[in-house]
Amino acid sequence: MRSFKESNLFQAWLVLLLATAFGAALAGIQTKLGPVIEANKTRETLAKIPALVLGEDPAAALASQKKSLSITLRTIEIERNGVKKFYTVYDAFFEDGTLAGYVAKASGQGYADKIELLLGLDTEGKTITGLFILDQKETPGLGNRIIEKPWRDQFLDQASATRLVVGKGNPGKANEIDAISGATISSRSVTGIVNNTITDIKAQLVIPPKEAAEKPAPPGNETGKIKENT
Amino acid sequence: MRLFKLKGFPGTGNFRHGIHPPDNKALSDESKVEVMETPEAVTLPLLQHLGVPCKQIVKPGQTVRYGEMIGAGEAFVSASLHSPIAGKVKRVNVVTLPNGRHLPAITIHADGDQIPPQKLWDEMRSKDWPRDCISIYDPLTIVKIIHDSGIVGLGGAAFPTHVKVTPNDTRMIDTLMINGCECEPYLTCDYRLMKEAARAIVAGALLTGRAVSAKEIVICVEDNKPDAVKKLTEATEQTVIKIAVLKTKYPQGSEKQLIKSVLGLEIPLGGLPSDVGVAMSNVGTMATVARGVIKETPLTHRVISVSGRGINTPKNIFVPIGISIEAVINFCGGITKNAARIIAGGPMMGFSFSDLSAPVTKGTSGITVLTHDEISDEKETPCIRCGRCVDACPMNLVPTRLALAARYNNPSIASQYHIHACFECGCCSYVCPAKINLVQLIRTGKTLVAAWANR
Amino acid sequence: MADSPTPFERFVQGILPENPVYRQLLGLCPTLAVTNGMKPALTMACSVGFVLLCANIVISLIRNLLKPHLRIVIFTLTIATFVTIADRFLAAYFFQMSKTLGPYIPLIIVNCIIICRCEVCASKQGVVTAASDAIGQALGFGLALSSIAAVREILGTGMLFGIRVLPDAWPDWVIMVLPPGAFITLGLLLGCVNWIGILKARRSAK
Amino acid sequence: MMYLLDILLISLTAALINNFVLYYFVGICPFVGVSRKVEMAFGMGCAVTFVISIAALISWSITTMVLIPGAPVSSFIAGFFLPEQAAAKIDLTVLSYIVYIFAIASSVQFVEMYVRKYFPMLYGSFGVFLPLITTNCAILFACLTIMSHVTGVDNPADAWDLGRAIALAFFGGVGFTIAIVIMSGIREELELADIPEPFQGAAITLIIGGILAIAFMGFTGVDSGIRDALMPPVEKQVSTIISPQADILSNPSTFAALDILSHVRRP
Amino acid sequence: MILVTLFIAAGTMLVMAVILSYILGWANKKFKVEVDSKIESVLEILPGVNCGGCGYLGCSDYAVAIVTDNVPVNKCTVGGEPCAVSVAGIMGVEVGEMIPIRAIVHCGANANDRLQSTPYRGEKRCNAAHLVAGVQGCTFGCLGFGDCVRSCNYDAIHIVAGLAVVDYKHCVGCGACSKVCPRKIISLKGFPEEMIPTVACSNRDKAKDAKAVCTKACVACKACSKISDIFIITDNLSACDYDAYSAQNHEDALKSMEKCPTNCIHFIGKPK
Amino acid sequence: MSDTTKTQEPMTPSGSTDERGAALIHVAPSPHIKDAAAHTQRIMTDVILALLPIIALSIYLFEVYAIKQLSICVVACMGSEFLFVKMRGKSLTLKDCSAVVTGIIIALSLPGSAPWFVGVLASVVAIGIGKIIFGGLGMNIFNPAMVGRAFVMIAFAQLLGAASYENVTGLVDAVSGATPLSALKFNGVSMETAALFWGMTNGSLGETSSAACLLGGLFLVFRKTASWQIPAGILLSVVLIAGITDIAGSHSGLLLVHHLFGGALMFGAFFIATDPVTSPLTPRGKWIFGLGTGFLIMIIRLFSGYPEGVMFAVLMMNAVTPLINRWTNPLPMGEA
Repeated sequence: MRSFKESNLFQAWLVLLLATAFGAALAGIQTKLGPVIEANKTRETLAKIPALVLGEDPAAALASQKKSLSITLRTIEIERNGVKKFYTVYDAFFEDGTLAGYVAKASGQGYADKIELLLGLDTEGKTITGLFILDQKETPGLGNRIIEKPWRDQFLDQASATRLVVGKGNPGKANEIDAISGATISSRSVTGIVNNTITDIKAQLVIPPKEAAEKPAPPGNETGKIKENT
Repeated sequence: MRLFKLKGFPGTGNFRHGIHPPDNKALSDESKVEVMETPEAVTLPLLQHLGVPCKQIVKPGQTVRYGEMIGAGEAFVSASLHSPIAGKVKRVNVVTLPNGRHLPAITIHADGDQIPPQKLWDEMRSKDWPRDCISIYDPLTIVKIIHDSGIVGLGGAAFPTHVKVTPNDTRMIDTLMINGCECEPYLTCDYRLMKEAARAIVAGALLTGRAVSAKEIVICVEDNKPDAVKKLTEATEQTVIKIAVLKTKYPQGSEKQLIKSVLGLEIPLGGLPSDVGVAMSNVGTMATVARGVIKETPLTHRVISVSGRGINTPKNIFVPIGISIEAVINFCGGITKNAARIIAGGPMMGFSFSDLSAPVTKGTSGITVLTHDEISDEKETPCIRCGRCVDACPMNLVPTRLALAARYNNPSIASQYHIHACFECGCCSYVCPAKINLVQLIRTGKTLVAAWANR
Repeated sequence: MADSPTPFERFVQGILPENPVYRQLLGLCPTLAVTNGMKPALTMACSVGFVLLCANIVISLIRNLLKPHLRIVIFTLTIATFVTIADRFLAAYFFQMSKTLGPYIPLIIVNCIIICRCEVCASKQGVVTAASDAIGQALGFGLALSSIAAVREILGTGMLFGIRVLPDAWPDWVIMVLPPGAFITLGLLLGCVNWIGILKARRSAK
Repeated sequence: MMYLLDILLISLTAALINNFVLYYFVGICPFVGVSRKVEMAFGMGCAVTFVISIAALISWSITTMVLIPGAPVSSFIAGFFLPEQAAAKIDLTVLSYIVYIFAIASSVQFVEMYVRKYFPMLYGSFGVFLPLITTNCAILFACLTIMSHVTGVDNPADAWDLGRAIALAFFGGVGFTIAIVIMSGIREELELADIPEPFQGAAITLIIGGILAIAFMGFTGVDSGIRDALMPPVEKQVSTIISPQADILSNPSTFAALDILSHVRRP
Repeated sequence: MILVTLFIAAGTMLVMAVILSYILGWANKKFKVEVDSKIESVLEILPGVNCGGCGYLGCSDYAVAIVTDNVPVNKCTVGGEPCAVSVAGIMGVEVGEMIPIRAIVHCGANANDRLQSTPYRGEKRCNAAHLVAGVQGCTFGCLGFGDCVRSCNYDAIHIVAGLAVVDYKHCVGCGACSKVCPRKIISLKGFPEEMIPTVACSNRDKAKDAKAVCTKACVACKACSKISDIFIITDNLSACDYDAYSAQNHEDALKSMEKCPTNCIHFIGKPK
Repeated sequence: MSDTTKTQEPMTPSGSTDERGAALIHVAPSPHIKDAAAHTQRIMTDVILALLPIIALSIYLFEVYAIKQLSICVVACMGSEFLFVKMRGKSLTLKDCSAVVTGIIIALSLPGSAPWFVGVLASVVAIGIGKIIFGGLGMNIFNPAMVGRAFVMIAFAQLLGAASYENVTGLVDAVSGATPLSALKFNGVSMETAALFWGMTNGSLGETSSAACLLGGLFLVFRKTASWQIPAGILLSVVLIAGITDIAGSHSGLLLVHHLFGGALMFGAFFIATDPVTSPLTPRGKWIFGLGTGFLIMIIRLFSGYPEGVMFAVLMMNAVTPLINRWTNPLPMGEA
């Protein structure tokens, strides 16, 4: 008995007790808060989707009518240069089940760190309907101006068939995105991500209308409901 | 990078870094050595050399002859002291030497028959110094005579000469170098001596060379003293002595730099010239050795130069050791009105002092009196780390770092940057655009490091 | 050792005389990282306060059971638990803020303030003293954080709590919300605090 | 090749571009506290680099083996109680902080005791820093970064493997060492400087840190630059030469020529 | 599922705790290094200013010396008696008698009293000026550039009219000033009383030489030693035998002070 | 530490000062003579002289903008030096002209179009954070002018552009008026070599003309006011790296010429990197410093988001200068 009292484990009984108790407590807290956090994460993305596929004003109008889009989620898997890549794509449907557009979540290297963005495309995947930067750590005052609306709006209505290029000095020219002064790299990164995403997912993006029609309209009408489509 | 080779020697005649201050030797280099009459009194400090003070062996009231030993150098690194005049010993008092040493001194009042100093000087500059009969002197006898004559290095440091020439089994001497560079500005005593008493120097060099059994004897002179070179060349004809003519550059006369210039050798840090097989001595010392060995007269007189624009008539004079500096200055017409600083030695490494009653010692190579125009009086500004001191330091140190370390009481940085290698030549202070007293700070840094090392 | 201070003294000590940031130079990582705005700064201060309080109380309760070689392990375990709770709570109810603060919330675990208070105070004092010490330190930390954040946010963006306070003509000093601005602001403020201290000491000496 | 480039970029980013100390503000306490002497700073840096690598190894293993949903260990045990699909969803990432710090604290303590016993000389020179390392945010930060690259990725292919994790940790430690050694060099220099009294010590250190951070900002984007240089994007840049007017100096519209420049772009 | 998660979480932590605490416990025994806990507790009591007044490199060095070499516990002049008592408590030894140790400047000459001073251009520091001859005639006395002032951490020594003067209200006897003085005229002495007599001169030259450089120099006239035997003349300089001084011979000392022809006997210390 | 804090007012024994007139014998440590030609003020005047061609050319090119910028920066630098030195209670140091030099270099390294407060802030930061906080001239670790410039470059990145953009004549808008380097880097547009060399391009006031910088720089080098090792090292490593890149990318010399003459390289190499205070002491250290600066300049120019890297490279090398000094601590004669 004495030897047990001297043993290392007995000496550390407090640690064992605390560790077990804390572990269990944390897991308990997680079971309570986990779903809330998950919901937060998805809500952040989903809340943006109407504006991205419809444009800001129609989205606002839709919201004022207390209507919403129903959204399904799927993963597009492609292989480029022998590397597998996955894209999360949200398909947005009107209440009547007609397709409103697609939103793809994409990410890539920016100037400072990863840039994560949402890219809205129309039902045929031919025109960009919206761009939103979810996450970035670009230089404040320079690179982080990519989150500003006027700059992002340059992407609107650009055709997805041709690659976009970054230029300087003549806004309005087709396929040209005006670089933010002093932050050419950030501008280029975003444009590059958009280009790559479109190239990658173009083939698999558009759901044939037939299939789309087959898709059962989601039961609830609230935004934020997801159907997992694995 | 060896740009050229010193003719006939392995060195380049040059060393790295160093400076070119205006030498101002023209003030006194044309004035022949004058002889001062025997003064009324001389004051002889018991420590005029590096090492242990000599022991007083006369009592107050005692009468002494010319050349009588009054202080015995009993320790190995010590030198005896001889009376330069005949007279009566007065009380023993204290004296503060220009280098800051505060020590007891014997005062002798002239009394009785004096040997005229002019006779001593004439003897020195006469042409009949032997060159060929050197071999009659036994090396050990030479060493003993050097020891008994109280001969020390007359270049400034006053290191007892017998220590250098005493045979040492572990360190064989290959080369005896006679230093006639006199790189200090203003000073011309060695120059005059080389010009007027070249024969005595050569005789002394041969004697010393024999004492240390040197294979080679070299007299080193800077190339701004062509007359001295000429005289020495004449005097060394048909002897083994070679003459090396070196670039004029300060501090060419420092032993480490001189050995580097002539032989291309570097003395290891903390070492002595004997570590590379060299013995070095000043030209004045050689003349004294010759006098001591051949004429059997001890070191009682020396040539000093009194120069600078603060002196009315700059001169080179032959004076008894122990004469007060005041008397010397008065002999040279006194100081001018705008004199600002009186220096024992040259302006680069000499010590300034104010007490004119201090005596001329064996190590006093000159008195330089500078005026306000000659000294820099500008206020110190911050160090801008321009690195000029680094480019000037003949020891390849970083003086600014050492000085700042001393100023901010940081002995560890000071020793890390080899403060002990500095020999205080003053090049860094001379070139410093911020007018920082680098040498003084380094000097205090050394005491700091010493205190720190034996905490 | 001197007499143990009363809970109230402990409380007051933490705010200014022993301010964790300005006086003890503890917890500098969050001080620099999250002070580019008032909101994240205050959130951070609250989180630290919560963790500090809880950890101090728990450690104070079990202070007599600690073994020397396992002391630090127990401290960190306790702290990490409360930090996780704070982190999850923020993620659940203040999602944007939790995203902004990023890894700096979990880094509270290694915030020296907390370990230091556990070591110095909680493991030696009673619960009440430990708790009031924690609150005092947390207030001091909050004070320091908000002072730095105020300077940085006003100069860097012309705003305070996200509301424009400077005229529009004010050119934003972007550097103030970037890493260099954090270092320089804290350095200068620290210098100012020291300066005031020196002036005070001089006055009292006279 | 791609993998090597990835490792290279992760290392570069961790060591220089997003330096732990100067960009993420982790490890500030030792950066301010232990940067008086170069030797000490270097010792601290080495100790941190050593511990950070060990911690990364442990935390990566635990994360991928136990914590993440579908991790082998946790789903194996859960498999006894739950259907396979549900078992693969057991998510223990909530435990990550407590597990990491537990692992760091004990490994630091272990290393300290070990070194103290068997390498007293080494302990004398850098062992004194070991206890400090527990509260060095850099270590936990590296673990957290690794976790975020293991769990929070959309593409399973992007999840970091052990090599990347160790690269990040090790070079993060190297970056920390670089920063603290530079700082200590500067502070040694400042021993010989006349710094205003209020700024002596931590304040000046922080301000120097600020200037260093400015200097290190010069590296931002070097990683993407190198990636582009080594793996150039498909588009190719074509250079076009424009000569300004010969008598440009005398021409009042000197910069009209430049106006042309802006209209020339890549095809 | 929730239960299972809870169970696995707790289990993971338990397993980890078991493994790690076992290893740590094992390591704690295996790698135990014996450290004398006394050293640490002594170090805790010492003031920690590392002034070196005790003669050791710093507080920790002194702590090691106390514990391992049985060095007297009363050497810390900064902590004084309370510190010594606490340390003695730990060590279980008797405290030696604590006489407060203070610095004494053995020079009493103001700038005006010094003869033969020469203007000095160079670093305005004692250790620099000391190496230049003739800054002042007396080679023993205070240079007055205040190296001691800069070295003092207690603001206890000041230059007054070119002379270093100790402020006994603040002096703790750490000895920093005596270490930096290039002329070694500051010494540390025990103060058995609040005020003690001292000979404020260090000039060891004969009367004539000393008088030539200073009006306040001790001329070794023996006036003091004739009255009071606490003054002893060696090397042309009178010195106070501080150990012999006590309240009993206070009167004699006062008389000596009045008799001194050059006024170089002073009473120093904390005024009552 | 107590050294600086407790220093009392001048503690001189009376008699050591010169109350009794100047023509008095005094004592002082050796050496007793000093080089009258060596003087801090003269070094600074030399730098100002060497800057004259660049100033002249910038005034010629940018007219009133250059004059405005120069006067703002010089006045602000001197003003803040005055203010901060007063705050520290030290004696004034304006006479050494170092503040003027800092002011001119800041002005020349900023684009002329910069608003007034940019120059003022840069100057205040340069003198305050770059210099006085370290204890004043000679104590600073970083080049004050570069600290000031870096501060405003990052603070007002939007106003100034990440590189220095110039907008003097109004003929080009701010965005498109790119410097030769940024034009090359971001748009693949290059300029004619002669224009680059003589300075008929866009950029900060001082960095446009390599010819003027070379002229002034060589003057400094020949006067030995600036060390030759640093510019040599910088130019050597830039030529090497840019040359290799050029050959590898088959730019037929364009890239090399742009990197040599297109940016602030010459200005930086001769006027900024050679700042004696912030560069190493020994010749060997200076070589390392120069080569390192050149290397970093090219790394930043080629790979980072900034088209110009001189400022960052100099700051970084300033930071490692103490370490370089430590490593290149020369062995004294006899120990080598």
